[in-house]
Amino acid sequence: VQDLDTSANLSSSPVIAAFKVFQQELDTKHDKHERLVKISRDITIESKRTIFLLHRVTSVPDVESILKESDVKLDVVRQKIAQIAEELRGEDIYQFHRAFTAGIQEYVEAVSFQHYIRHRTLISLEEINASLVFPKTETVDSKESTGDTPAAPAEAAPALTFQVIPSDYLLGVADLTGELMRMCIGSVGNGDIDTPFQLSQFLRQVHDGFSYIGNTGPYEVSKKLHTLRQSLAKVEDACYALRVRGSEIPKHMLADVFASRDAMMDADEGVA
Amino acid sequence: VQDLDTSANLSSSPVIAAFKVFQQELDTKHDKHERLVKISRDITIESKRTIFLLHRVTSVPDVESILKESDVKLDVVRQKIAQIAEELRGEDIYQFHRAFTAGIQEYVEAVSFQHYIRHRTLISLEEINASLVFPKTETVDSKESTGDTPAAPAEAAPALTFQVIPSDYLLGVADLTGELMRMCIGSVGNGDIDTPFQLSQFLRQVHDGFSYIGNTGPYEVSKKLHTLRQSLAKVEDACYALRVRGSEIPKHMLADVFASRDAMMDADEGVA
Amino acid sequence: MSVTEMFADIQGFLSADQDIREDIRKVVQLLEQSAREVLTVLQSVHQPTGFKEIPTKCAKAREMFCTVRTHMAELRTKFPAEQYYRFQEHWRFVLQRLAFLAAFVGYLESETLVTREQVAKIIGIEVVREEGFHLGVEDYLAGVLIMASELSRLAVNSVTAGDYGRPLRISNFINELDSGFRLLNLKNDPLRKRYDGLKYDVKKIEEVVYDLSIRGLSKEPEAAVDK
Amino acid sequence: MSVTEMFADIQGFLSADQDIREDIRKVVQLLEQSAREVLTVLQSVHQPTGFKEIPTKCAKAREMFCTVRTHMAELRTKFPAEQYYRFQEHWRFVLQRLAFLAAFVGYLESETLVTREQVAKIIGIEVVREEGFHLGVEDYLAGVLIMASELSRLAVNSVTAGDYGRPLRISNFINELDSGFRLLNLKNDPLRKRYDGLKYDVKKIEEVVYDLSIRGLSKEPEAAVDK
Amino acid sequence: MSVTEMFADIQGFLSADQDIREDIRKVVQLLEQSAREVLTVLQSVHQPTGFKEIPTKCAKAREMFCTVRTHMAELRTKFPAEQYYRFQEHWRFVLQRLAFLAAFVGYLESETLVTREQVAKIIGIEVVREEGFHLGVEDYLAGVLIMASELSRLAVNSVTAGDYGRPLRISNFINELDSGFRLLNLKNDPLRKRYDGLKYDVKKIEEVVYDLSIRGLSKEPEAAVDK
Amino acid sequence: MSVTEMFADIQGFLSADQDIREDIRKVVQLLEQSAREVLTVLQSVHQPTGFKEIPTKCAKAREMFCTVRTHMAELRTKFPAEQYYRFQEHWRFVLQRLAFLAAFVGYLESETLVTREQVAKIIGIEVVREEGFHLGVEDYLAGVLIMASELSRLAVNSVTAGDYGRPLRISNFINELDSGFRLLNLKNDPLRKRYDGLKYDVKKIEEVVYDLSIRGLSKEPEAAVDK
Amino acid sequence: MSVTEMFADIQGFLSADQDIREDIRKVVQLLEQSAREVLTVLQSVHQPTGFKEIPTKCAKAREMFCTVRTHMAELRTKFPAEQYYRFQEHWRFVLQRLAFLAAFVGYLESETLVTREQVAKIIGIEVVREEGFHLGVEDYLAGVLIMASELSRLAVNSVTAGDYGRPLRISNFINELDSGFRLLNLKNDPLRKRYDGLKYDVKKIEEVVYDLSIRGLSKEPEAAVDK
Amino acid sequence: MSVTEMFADIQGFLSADQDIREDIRKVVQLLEQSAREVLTVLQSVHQPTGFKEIPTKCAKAREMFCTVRTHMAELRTKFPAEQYYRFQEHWRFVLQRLAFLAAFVGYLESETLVTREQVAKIIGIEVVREEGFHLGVEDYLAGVLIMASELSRLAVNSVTAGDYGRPLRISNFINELDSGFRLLNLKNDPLRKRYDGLKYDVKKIEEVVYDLSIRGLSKEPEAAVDK
Ligand SMILES: [Mn+2]
Ligand SMILES: [Mn+2]
Repeated sequence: VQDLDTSANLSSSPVIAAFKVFQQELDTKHDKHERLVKISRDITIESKRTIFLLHRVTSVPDVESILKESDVKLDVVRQKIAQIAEELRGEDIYQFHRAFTAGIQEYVEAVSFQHYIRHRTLISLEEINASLVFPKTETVDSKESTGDTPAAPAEAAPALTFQVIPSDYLLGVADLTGELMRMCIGSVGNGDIDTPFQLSQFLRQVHDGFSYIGNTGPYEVSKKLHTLRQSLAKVEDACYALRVRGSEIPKHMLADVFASRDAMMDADEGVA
Repeated sequence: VQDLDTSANLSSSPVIAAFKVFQQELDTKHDKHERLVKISRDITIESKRTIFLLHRVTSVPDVESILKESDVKLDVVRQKIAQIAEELRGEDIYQFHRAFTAGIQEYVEAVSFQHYIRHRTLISLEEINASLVFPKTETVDSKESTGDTPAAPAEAAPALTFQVIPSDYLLGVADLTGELMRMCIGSVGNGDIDTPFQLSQFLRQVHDGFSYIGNTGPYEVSKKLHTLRQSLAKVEDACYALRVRGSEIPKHMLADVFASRDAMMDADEGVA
Repeated sequence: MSVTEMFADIQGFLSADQDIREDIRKVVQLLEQSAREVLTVLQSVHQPTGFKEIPTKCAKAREMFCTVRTHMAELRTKFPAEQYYRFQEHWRFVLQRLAFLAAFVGYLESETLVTREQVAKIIGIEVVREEGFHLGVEDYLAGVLIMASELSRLAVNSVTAGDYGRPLRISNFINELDSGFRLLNLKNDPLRKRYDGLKYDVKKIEEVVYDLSIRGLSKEPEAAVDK
Repeated sequence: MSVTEMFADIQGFLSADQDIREDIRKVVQLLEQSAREVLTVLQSVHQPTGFKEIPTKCAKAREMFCTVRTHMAELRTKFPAEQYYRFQEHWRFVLQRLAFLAAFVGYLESETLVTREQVAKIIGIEVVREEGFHLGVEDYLAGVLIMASELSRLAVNSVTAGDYGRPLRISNFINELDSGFRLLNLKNDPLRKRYDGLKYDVKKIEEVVYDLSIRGLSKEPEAAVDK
Repeated sequence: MSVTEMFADIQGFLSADQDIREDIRKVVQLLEQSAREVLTVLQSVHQPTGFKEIPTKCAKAREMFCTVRTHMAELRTKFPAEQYYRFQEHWRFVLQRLAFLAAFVGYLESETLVTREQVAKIIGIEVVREEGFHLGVEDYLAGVLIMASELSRLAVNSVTAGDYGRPLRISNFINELDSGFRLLNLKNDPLRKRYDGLKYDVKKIEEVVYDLSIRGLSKEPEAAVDK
Repeated sequence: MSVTEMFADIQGFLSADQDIREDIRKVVQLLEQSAREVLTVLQSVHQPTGFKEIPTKCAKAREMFCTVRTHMAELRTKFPAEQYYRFQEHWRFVLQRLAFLAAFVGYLESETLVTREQVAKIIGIEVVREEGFHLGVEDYLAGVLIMASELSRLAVNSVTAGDYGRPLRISNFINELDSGFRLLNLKNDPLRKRYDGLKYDVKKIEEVVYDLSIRGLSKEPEAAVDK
Repeated sequence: MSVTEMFADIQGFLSADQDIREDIRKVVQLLEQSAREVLTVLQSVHQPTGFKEIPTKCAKAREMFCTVRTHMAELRTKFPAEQYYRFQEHWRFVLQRLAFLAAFVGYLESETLVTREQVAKIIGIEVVREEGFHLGVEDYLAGVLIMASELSRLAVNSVTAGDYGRPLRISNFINELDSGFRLLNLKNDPLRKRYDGLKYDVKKIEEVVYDLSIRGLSKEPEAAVDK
Repeated sequence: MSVTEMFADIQGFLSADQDIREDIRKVVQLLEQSAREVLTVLQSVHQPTGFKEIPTKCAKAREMFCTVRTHMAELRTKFPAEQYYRFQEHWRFVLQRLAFLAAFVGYLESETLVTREQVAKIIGIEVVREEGFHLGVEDYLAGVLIMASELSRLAVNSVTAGDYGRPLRISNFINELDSGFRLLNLKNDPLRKRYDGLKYDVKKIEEVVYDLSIRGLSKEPEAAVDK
């Protein structure tokens, strides 16, 4: 039995008025969430492409040019992160965290990979966050910062910042280990026998770090530990193989061997 | 052992040249896929909002105005579908199907819900596809078609069309049954005792249709059968309850009862 | 900074996080205890004898909300205010229960919908996120929906207790609520699921009203309740 | 149109779909059979005695590809050309195997990378999607990666068979391939996983070359192979 | 015998097996089609108008079981009888559906539990394992449990259709079934899980009977019950 | 001790453990059989004719608990008392069923809540953990909750049988139970989940009482059981 | 026949089935025990000292197969022969292990592939399905594939033990096996998955042969086993 | 006793239980922390430089086990000894980790299998179940299997670090372990699954020994092995 009067009254009802406000509040939130998801997807894609680009360093003579190119790509990503920061201005970042965590993790993976290649160290959360300070209002349009890391957080205007949270940092670093493993195998294939040993040292440190954290971290980290352990095993196996085969040449012969080998490969110089 | 000469040669290598082509082909495809995913998400959200809007018909006097409003919303969705059609121009739609299936299913759900409310019948795949014919080049900017369904597929210019595939239609219709169940329960609550019986007839037909198809359809359909059966049971239970309670008034008293009841509710007229 | 130091740093952060959560859990347990006690007081309205005592029971419940507010005040001290959503999962359940209880008390007292502001005040928290520990829309609405289901039960039991006027008033109230909810675009989340349940509450109350009407039981002097 | 008719319609569509798939499956089984036979012929190159017979084996394999092309021609008749991706799952596996076999024959004959066009021709299909049943980039690349893994095995076995020049040539070839693949942005899909395997093939071949070099075994007259 | 000969031999075995399975699958598909058609006929008893037509519908279903029996007869020719359990997975699903349909027809006709012997006869197969293609105990019971759930739906819909006598008869029948099942010591298998659902059917039907009883509807002239 | 000796030793441990479990499983199967038989006796109270026979049925069930106690006594001999929790999973299910049956008999006899002590005595086990095979609090509560659900069914069926007084008494009893449970601070475990079901039983029974009340049936002299 | 009688009957069926399964399980456990013991004897061939003792170990294993045959004979008595496939799941795992062990003994003795007939004889069962408890093609092949993987391990360990001739012989044998398998058209079942592992065994063995070859160790007189 | 009193009583039980669990959880957290710290110390043996420091690292780990024992002693005070199995789930994970660490320290020191008695002593608990908090057979075995996998990693890394003698000793040790496990009749439980992984460790280590052997590296002066 439809009561028309009641319906008619509804428009003036305080309850309805309140719900109209709720409707707006909820829609605004959903819309923001959706925009963040889309930016996050863009970040993921561009970060992944940066990682592919960086893998070329093991097969290409001019490492520096690839690093430069990756700087440009990562700057684009950082502009996207600035968009996230813009959306989150004045918000509780944990409220929308689920919308952009995937993209941020992928960015951590890409930027820490670049950092490792450049400095052979693990980038810290502070360093990552330091490069996510954006000068006010120029966020989207300015694209001139192709330097190492955005130098100064602008002068007067209060800067827009984005803070990667520790668990996203951890998850990004966990994925980094997979890329480092790929880099290690690739190095062996390209005849570079130093990088694998360096990488195994480094990966062992990261592995020990994660096992020190153990199951006290977020659940997603524990899930990645198995893959991390496998990556480490692959790297350790590669170093083992290099050592074993290296054992077959008497040390005084080494120089000869490489000399003759380079000759054989019609190359003038080798990076032993 | 890095062979610099070889690296230098690479740029002129036919293999590298071929892979540069592959790179472009793959990136183009991924980019298109990503654009489609984003459009699909928009379609999903807007369709869902249309469904919410349509549910208001059971509690509001002016059904027509809600239908009109839903026409506007669905036109917006159709413009988005036109964007998909534009992206797919000349492509094999099955190649990118995974990118937009979710959105299309949701659209089928929304449009078939609107159709049921308006005509109390199941919209056919042909009818849906007939409304997805877009006049050439006006796809994105034109927004004037607020009519029932876009009338004519434009004059001279070859129209852009989108074809919903049968399995997306089936999956959308399967979800429609859930909305119809909600509508049925809502009707009972609003004192409308005709709609539930109509709905139970209709849902039974749809249910029998799905059970006739059985497990010959796509796997996703089979997964939804259980929910469909539950929805039907809820609707049948509602009709049962109406019948049982209706049994307590001698038929000749019925008119009296409703009259007195309406009076009691301070209403002038009731839709029995 | 060495890798080891970096991980030690992070481990520090994680430990601190766990400690905060542990602290929160403890206060939340007290809140749950209080919520159950308020509920027990209010449950008596479903008893045949409970109807006359509604004002007393409400007063008693109001009093008990003091304890709730004390615990809430303590809860706020356990974590930085701007990280509400980081820890939200811990108190979401009890917060919705408390919103329900506050709304229910309010309804029993005045037969109107208690606003989000009022509910927040009863619980002792804010409404606006920026001001700290607040009552989010979703949590408020969830509480209101729990109340709707309690009201459908109340409609049934008030008939048993011989109060034939209340179901009709509940019916009007719930119908208005339902109209309100129909304005919202909900995601496929727990709130949506709860809202789907509202239809059954509306239906149940409608059935009670119907049962009364065909028996002519709803014609008692009700002018006073017309609201 | 009644609901029943509508579902009957759709059921008709579904049945037709299943029939098409059934037909496709049968031809695909024949293709798999042929692919296994070609493989058996080519496997002999891993045997110590097989090296001299490479040209013969390749000729034989080329011949057998006739049957493959016949089956492929039949496969094309089983479904509308523009719906390639609708049924792709049925032949993807065998198509990649065939691409591998065609690329492998080509490599054995000329020690170069057979292009997508050439592979498509050997299998008897198109390259461009618009022209019908085609060899997609991903399938071509997957075939090339299977070949890379076969070549790392060949490098090992050619040493066993006493051919010390081949590994170095394979090494150069695979390195070029690897450089090519590094240009690609792959998604997290089966192709990416296969590509990850390429690094191990490269590594294995590098180890063989190393073993030869420290023993001075790679200095044989190789000028002729310089490619 | 060389390894090659041996494997050629084995391939013979495997092919034969695959051919049998292919043949079985085809007939099973036909059976599934028939089962769905019978189901469509029988489902119409839930329609408000369907009640009067039960005898007609049952007759029609009985007729359609002829086709089922024909397919079944064909299925039996596809493999040696003593290998029933080897291929059982192929037809288990449809066999349970058919057992349900046969039991349902039987119930609709006579309102009694059709025995395993009768069900087997309707489907056109044996009861005794030794005699070949048979209806195993588990499959029969699964069919009966599916019917129980269909009957709870029927109880609801018969009230909607104005038949107030049927629910009580269904209730008695289901109670008897429930007692029967309680005699069984079921393992933790799919059958046990299905049986756990029976108690919901029992409860559902009892509530229907209750609704009729409290409104005095169950005392209407039941002379019409022609059992 | 050599590694072999050590492992031989360990195998001894493992075998002993497996033997114990095997023994336990056998007795538990007998207990399940007995529990099903008691249930069948008690199920008859849901039948219209069963009401008068409640005392007889209870007496019969009491008698059958003798067998239960015998099996329980045997079960205790199968493992050392202090390892109760080690093997608990084997009998937990049946123990909760037995607790339900004992509580149900007790309720039917006296319409009161049978204490854990009494239930334990009926089943033939201890209450105090230290004294050996005991009825844990959780298992007792689980049994009580199963009974609550059985009582909501009984309320429905007693109306069908024409007993209009019982539902009200059940309603009071269940409300008391519900208040009791609200005193408990349950974890998120199976018990909590089962308890969440109690509110549906409460609601169902209230609706039965409502149905009687609105039809004026609840005030009739209870002698009127007219069927 | 009443429903009760019918279900009592059915319980008879179910009990009989459960008893059979219990009996089968017990014998299968003994078979597993025996299989582990045979394996322990044969494992010693991987030890440096084990090579000379291969004949002795094989003889010992042959002897132990007597026990296997005794258990097998007992297993056959536990169920009607034509219900082999009904209970197959119980012994499939151990049967494949036994097929592996028999094939392994055979290979160690004669370095040839033991036929299905021979394996069946060693285990004490039939080959022909019609004659009762038999060794199915799939189970035989599974056993052979487990052996292949054991042989790749043996190739590695024989080098460690200083036997440089064996890997080459194993390599030839495995290649022959691989060609054999390529004649088969395997479905996507566990066997296919196991077969996919064969290529890793082939590759591993080829690498061992390569290692010997590049170091000039493969041409030494085999008498040289110097450890 | 009224229902309320009874439930108040029961809440007493539940609270006590929850308090115990809370206490246990806290100590277990400390144990996990300690275990992770011991692990960090022991993991350094995989470093190239770590090999010389094994004795130092072991001594350090031994020291840290003091803390473990202190925590264990505290853990025992948290609940009555005979309820070990009731709370076992809380510490099972960390106990297996500790068993691994103790067995690993023991192995590094003496290259022998540390017995269950010794492991229990290092951890500071009992072996005999009757004496209270003990190290169950399953937990000990799980710890040993974790160690086996760590040893296969150690074999690889010791070669990288230039220690060519260790892998052979590890290989012998692991083979002995494997034979030991083959004496056990494991159920299909987590332990069985872990044991299935042992064969990969065995194979891995054998391949390391092979690599050394074929290059003549295993014959280097092993006098340095101070066992
Ligand atoms: Mn990655
Ligand atoms: Mn929907």
